[in-house]
Amino acid sequence: MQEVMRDKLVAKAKELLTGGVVTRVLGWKRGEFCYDLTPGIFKSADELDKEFDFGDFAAPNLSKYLIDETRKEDGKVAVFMKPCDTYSFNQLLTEHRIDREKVYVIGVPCEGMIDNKKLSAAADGIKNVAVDYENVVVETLWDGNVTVPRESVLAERCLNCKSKKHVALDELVGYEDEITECNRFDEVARLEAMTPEERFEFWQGELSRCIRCNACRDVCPACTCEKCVFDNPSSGVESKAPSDSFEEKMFHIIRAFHVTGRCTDCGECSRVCPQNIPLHLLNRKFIKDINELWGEYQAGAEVGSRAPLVNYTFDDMEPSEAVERGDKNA
Amino acid sequence: MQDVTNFKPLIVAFCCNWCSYAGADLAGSNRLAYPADVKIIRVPCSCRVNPMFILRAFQRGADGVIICGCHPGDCHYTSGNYYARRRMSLLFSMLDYLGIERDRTRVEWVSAAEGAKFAATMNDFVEKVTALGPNKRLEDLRCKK
Amino acid sequence: MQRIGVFVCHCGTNIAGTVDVVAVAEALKNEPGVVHSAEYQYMCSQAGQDLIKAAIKEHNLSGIVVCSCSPRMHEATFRKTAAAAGLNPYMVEIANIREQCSWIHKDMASGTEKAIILGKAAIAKVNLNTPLTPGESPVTKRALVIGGGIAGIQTALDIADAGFPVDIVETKPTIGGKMAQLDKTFPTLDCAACILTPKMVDVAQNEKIRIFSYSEVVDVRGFVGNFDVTIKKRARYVKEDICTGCGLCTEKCPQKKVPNEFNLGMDNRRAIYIPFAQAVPKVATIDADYCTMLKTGKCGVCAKVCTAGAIDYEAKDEFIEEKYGAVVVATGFNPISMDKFDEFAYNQSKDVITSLEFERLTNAAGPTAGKLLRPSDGEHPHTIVFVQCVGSRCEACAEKGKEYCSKICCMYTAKHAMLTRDKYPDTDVYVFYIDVRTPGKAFDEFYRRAVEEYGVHYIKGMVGKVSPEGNKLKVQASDLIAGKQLHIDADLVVLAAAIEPDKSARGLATMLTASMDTNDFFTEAHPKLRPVESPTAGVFLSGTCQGPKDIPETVSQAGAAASKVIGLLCKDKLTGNPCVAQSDEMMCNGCSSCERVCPYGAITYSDKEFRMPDRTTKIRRVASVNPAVCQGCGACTVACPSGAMDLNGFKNNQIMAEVDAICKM
Amino acid sequence: MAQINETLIPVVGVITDVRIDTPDIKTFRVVTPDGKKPFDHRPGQCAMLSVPGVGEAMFSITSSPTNTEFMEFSIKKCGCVTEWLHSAEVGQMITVRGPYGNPFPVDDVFAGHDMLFIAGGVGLAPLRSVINYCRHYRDKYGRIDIVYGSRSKDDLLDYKEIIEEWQTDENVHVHLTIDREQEGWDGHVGFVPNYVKELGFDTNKMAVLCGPPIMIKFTLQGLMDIGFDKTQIYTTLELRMKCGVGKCGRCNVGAKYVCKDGPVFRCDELDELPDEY
Amino acid sequence: MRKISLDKLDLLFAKIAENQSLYIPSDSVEGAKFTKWTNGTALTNELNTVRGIKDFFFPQSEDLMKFKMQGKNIEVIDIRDEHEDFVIFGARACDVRAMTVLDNVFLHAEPVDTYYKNRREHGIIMSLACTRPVETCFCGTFGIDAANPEGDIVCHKTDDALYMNAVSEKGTALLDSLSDITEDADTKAVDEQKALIKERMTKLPLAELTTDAFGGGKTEKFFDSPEWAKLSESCLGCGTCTFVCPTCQCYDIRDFKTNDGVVRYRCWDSCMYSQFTRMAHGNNRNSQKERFRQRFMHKLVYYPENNNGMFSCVGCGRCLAKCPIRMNIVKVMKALEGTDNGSN
Repeated sequence: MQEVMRDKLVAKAKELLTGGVVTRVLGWKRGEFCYDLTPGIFKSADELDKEFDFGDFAAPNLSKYLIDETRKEDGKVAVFMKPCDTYSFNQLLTEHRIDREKVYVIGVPCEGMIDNKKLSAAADGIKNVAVDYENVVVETLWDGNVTVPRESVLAERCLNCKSKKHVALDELVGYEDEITECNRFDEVARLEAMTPEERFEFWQGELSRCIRCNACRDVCPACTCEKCVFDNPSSGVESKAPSDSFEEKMFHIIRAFHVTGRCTDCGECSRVCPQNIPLHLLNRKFIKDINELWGEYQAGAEVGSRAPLVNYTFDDMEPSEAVERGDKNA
Repeated sequence: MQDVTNFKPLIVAFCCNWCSYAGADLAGSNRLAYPADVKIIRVPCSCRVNPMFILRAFQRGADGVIICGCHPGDCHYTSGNYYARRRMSLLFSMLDYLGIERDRTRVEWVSAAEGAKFAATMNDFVEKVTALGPNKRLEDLRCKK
Repeated sequence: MQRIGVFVCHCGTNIAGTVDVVAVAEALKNEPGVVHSAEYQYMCSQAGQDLIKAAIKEHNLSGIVVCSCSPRMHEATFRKTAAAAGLNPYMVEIANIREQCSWIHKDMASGTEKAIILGKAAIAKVNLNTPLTPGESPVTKRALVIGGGIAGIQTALDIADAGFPVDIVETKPTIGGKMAQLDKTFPTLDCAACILTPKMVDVAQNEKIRIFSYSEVVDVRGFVGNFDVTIKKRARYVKEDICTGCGLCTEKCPQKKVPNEFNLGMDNRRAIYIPFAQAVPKVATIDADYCTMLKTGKCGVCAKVCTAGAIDYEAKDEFIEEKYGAVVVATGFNPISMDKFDEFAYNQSKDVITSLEFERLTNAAGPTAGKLLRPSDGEHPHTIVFVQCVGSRCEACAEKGKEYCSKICCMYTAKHAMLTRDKYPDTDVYVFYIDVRTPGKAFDEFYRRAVEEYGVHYIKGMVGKVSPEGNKLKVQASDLIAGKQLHIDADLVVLAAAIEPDKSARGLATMLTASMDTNDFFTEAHPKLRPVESPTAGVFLSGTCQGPKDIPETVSQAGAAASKVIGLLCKDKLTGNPCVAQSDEMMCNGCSSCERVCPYGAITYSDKEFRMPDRTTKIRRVASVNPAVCQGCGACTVACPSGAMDLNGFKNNQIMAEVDAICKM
Repeated sequence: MAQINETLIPVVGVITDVRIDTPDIKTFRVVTPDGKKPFDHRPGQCAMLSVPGVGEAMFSITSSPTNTEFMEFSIKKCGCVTEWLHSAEVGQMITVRGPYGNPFPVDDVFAGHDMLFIAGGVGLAPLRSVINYCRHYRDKYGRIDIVYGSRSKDDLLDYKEIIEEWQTDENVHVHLTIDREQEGWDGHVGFVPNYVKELGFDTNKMAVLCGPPIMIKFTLQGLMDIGFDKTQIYTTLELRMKCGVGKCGRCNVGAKYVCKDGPVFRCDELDELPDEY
Repeated sequence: MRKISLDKLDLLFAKIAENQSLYIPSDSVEGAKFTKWTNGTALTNELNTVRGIKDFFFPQSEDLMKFKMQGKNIEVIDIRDEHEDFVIFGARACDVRAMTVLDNVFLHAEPVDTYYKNRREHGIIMSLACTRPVETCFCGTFGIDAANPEGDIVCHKTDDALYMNAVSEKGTALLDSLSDITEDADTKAVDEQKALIKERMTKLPLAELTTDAFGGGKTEKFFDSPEWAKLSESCLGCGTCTFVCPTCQCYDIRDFKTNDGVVRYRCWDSCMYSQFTRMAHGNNRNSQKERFRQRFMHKLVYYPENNNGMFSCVGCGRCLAKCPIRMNIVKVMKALEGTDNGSN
């Protein structure tokens, strides 16, 4: 259930296109079914009418596309962004990856996106989906209508939404909300409370499923390297397959480390993982540590902020204390 | 438990050129013994140590990795060890989170004058790692093929 | 593939005693790339070095590994040896099998085994070494000194003495700085003007020194040896080269009500003024904020009286661009503002003054012509209370004052107290202190004289409150030693205000990419070993911009900075350390992480056009490292997520090869 | 299992001779450890050479199939494997597998024809095998013309062999050219495509073309300008290959796999392929 | 045809697992997954596994050989070993057809890939008809009969029994070995189920999708289509579609330096990766558009051209479910089909 409807966004996009404010619009394209929206560029009102869509499945974060899109041609590109997407956008601005002058950000309020994986686990053969605040009614192929509580199929990142406020904006369609209180670190804390053996078992089980499709990396708005170290033969760590359980640990630890202080916790990594690995729990661990060790830091909250790993104070905690700190809490 | 009696751990120590490597040299000059299991790699500064090097060492069969740098405030490059301190805090916390035994990693500040501390640190570290036995959780079985 | 020679040193029995050197040489023979392996008694001896040179030539070696003592001992030696044999000196690696092996291991078997592993690691590294050549950059043989106080003056004179041109940039109309405002100087009590003004004259007369007074630095680009600096010369509306400094205009100017900053506002000057009699340059300056002519266009008295015709109401700010090889920061200090210290009633009573104001009151050239008179009524004060550490060592009140010790207050307060008692024996002088710190030559003796010979009442304790009542100042204080509260009716209260870096320092630090501490004092490259250099190469520190200092210390630091500058400017070319970071532009994301961790400001960004493999072009922001500035710490290499930044001599693949070799057991 | 021949498993080869041809091309002679030719091949076929731990790469076999004692590879330095090989010395072992790809149709299509070989730079390497094959079975072919050009005299591959053997053969005509004037060179100067047009061959022959893509493009045009038909012209493609057996999915151009369906193509076949080369 | 009642399914599994490894689709955190059967491993209710049965025959990573090196010497060590016998139970029609697609590459096109052959010879596939296809299923498009899958033993699971029909020598032998716990059955229940499946197949949303526009010889028609640029514009260049695809077979051969030598291994690669065709002297597919086009042209044109018209897509729907940005072969086919009708 989204407060702002597709038609309103289409109207806004058309207005910007015809008004010459932008030359193209980055948004979501309607798919084969009701739930498979694909990011895409719209250059005409006709394309918008025919293909544009928005709703409970407009999950893809569009900010990363702006890196290439703003380099492609002159003229502005309008982009639709949910609140959490704007954090990624700001972070990319901080890293000079996007030319702000070439982007027109249209903020869209978000009520939370539905997780396809949860939805298809809840109902087989999805023909159509109707969503209201409480429930999701799935029209199925063989079982008639199946009704499930909306909360049960909401994406994890939306259940733990960190902000309904757009931190970057040229224009807002709909209402503006606030940064939300959330319990997004609870799961990390639960893992921290386990014994090392339990934690090892947990992560071994999760990470060993990795098939190194690189979807987490390629979708990540922080992973914007011109060439990833894992693709670079001269880096010494290039690898293509999880040939040993070490391999996927290396990949995910280093990937998480490389985006530390830059990861906005947008949750795209976990959303796209075909193997259902809760990758966001790695990034969140780093965020939680940063917050606890050196003070609250939200990447992308403001443009130009200095990330914790390129900063220091004279009296930072020693690594040994940092590692043992959890024990004292427990 | 592992067979502790015969187990000789492999320890990789990254030492900054200006303080810790000199501290190790001093330990040598003073004939302060520490186990031969410790192998030192010289880096210009503790901030040169990339987390990839540490994971690489474990992958290749190291049982423990220690990073030694100048004391905070004494960095030859003024701020290198402050960055190293933050980076290693996060990395080691993450390894702990993944269930890797935390005694396998350590950061220690050793000045050029602290030969005795260097030797004592290495003795202590080797002892702790020996008690843990071989590194199983971060090894790459292919290396042994 | 390399052609590597391995040379195992016995170091007499130092190594050979616990390491089977023959076995090591033998074991390393079959390592990849190794074409020659030998051992010898003393590799560092002439004979040993000759052996290496011969082998390099005979086997056409492309790299060598010396298994010997610590590289900190003989790496330079063996690099020279290699160079002498025509091999790039950076194709040499040392396996430290003495300090890290033979000397600490008693058992021959384990010592030998470890020596072999260390040798293998060095071989693995040298296999990936590439010849490195230090970069060279020319040196502009001119220095810039920012700040014309005693620190700047001394540095400039010393540099000029060595024959190099120096420019001083001073924001005030005259050089001289704080010292020019002082009366006497501790501990010898010679008059400040008597020792400073000759130096100022020296500066003015020195052909090598140019003074840009009433000017400021607005832009700095470049790097060590090659700074491009833009200096803004503010319009002073008086032609410097024509003005004779006769001072007639300053007497005739009808605008008389301008607070005289030189006397800290305790008297007035005209709108056109010369700060003090010995000013250098001795040129008048029109204060545009007060000049009626400049404000309303109606007056022109000064122009009328100036026989030289030096007045120019049309003057504009000028921008001067100049190249320098070195920059010395000597921006000095200011007393902190007393606005937040209401308890001392500084803003309520004219008779509560700061120590610097007290200096002016006792100075013969000051507002009272050197007579100690109360600012409020011009009467002689009979009871004077000096309060120490106002805003210094203020751990609890960091928002008001400073956490650090301002260092000079104890001594100048002793000086003030002593001078007062000397001139006006009928005056009671109280000094309230936390500690008295006198660690300097003849300092403690000086302080004791104040107490013992001059009968100054030193009371350990803090003044709690000063309240003006009638023509008295009621001082409430505690005497910690006697353990009682004191109430003193004072005529004058003097506050030893903490000192802080000049406000211009922060902006300057950004321009210079020089680092600062949290108090805005410039950070030195090394607190012990490089105390007068900034971590940014080519930037040097002189005087209180680096930390509180008294005059003797300032002058010695100024000289030290000058000698560093001279050392730099003496060189025709700067040869860098080739083990510096290097950015692979094809992989750089332009994210600025490396720039942010670089302590030397060695990394800059620019937009570059790249031809992509699909024949399109793409403009990207990429980092480049200035090898003349980079010191090779490697912080950037880890900050860089794409691995675009690597460190020559300690490349990622080299270190990983060492790791692999060590772990390959 | 071990008895079944797996094409991905190479044999060991020993480098028995390294010849420096040009500043960036060396020719390596390879035999098995017991001194034999690693395997038989046809002219134009390739082999996969590898250095374990460094990588594997495909090279055309430059020696003629008629040479039964050893194999030769002329290799230009341009990547990690080739760089490694360039630093290798006699006695160094490498691994070899093959032969891969389709050979030139020397025994059917070419038989009985006049032959025109046109090569540029290292492009002579794959042609050397065919040229020497044709020279070996001299009576099966008519007149042989060889047009070969390179940047400079020093960049001409197999110069010694060309001068001492090819040029002295009966009814073999070698036409050398270099891109720019050079001291000590009194031969032709100019680019290969123009030279071909200048020479103006009669079209009653088969042509074989190999060199950099841009040279191929213009020479092909030049040949057609003087009346050749694409069906008379063969070329060999060099592409990114990994497995060599048409399975790894890299080297296809359209539905054709260069490693399996090529590398030798008739030029009219190339027209059928999409423009991805 | 043999049958066994569903309550004795565990008995059947136990019996099979006596002589060889048995893998059945079972629930796990990632979704359904072929799991080695041990007592208690339960059959999933999911339609299909996250990944197909390709992994059993062409694993993501496998060692090919070893090298030992000493000085200038190299020794090649053949590490191939006879693979153990194994049975895969519950493979769906699409996944079984995918094996035919792979066989064409690894077994039927010279030279034979012995690593694949080894596994193929030792594996028995027990396929299972699909009674509850989902919206992403479109195997029918490629002529696959979900009611009547291929395989060594074809199974139909009804409400009360599992019906098994051996259609190959290997299958017959296995089914014979199970004769003491299975019983003969007529085809009635199976026929009924087949009819139900056939009817259901027609009701699927993608039932109308056809391959009419595609096949060998269509390179020219589609290669320069303007649709590629639009279709690929949001492609991330990840390998998800490739790695969950039961027919994708691109691989890379790489060397791993062990502590003792070098292991040469092969691992899956993806033509979607920017590095896929990158070699020392350049890359012939530089843009994501070219890589994207390669993948779909291969499935819809190149492969059929080389394999008698068989497509290398089996309509399993995995890429529809897993693509991070929800681009997939159905969208590609529909878009290209449109241009086909429009331009020709």
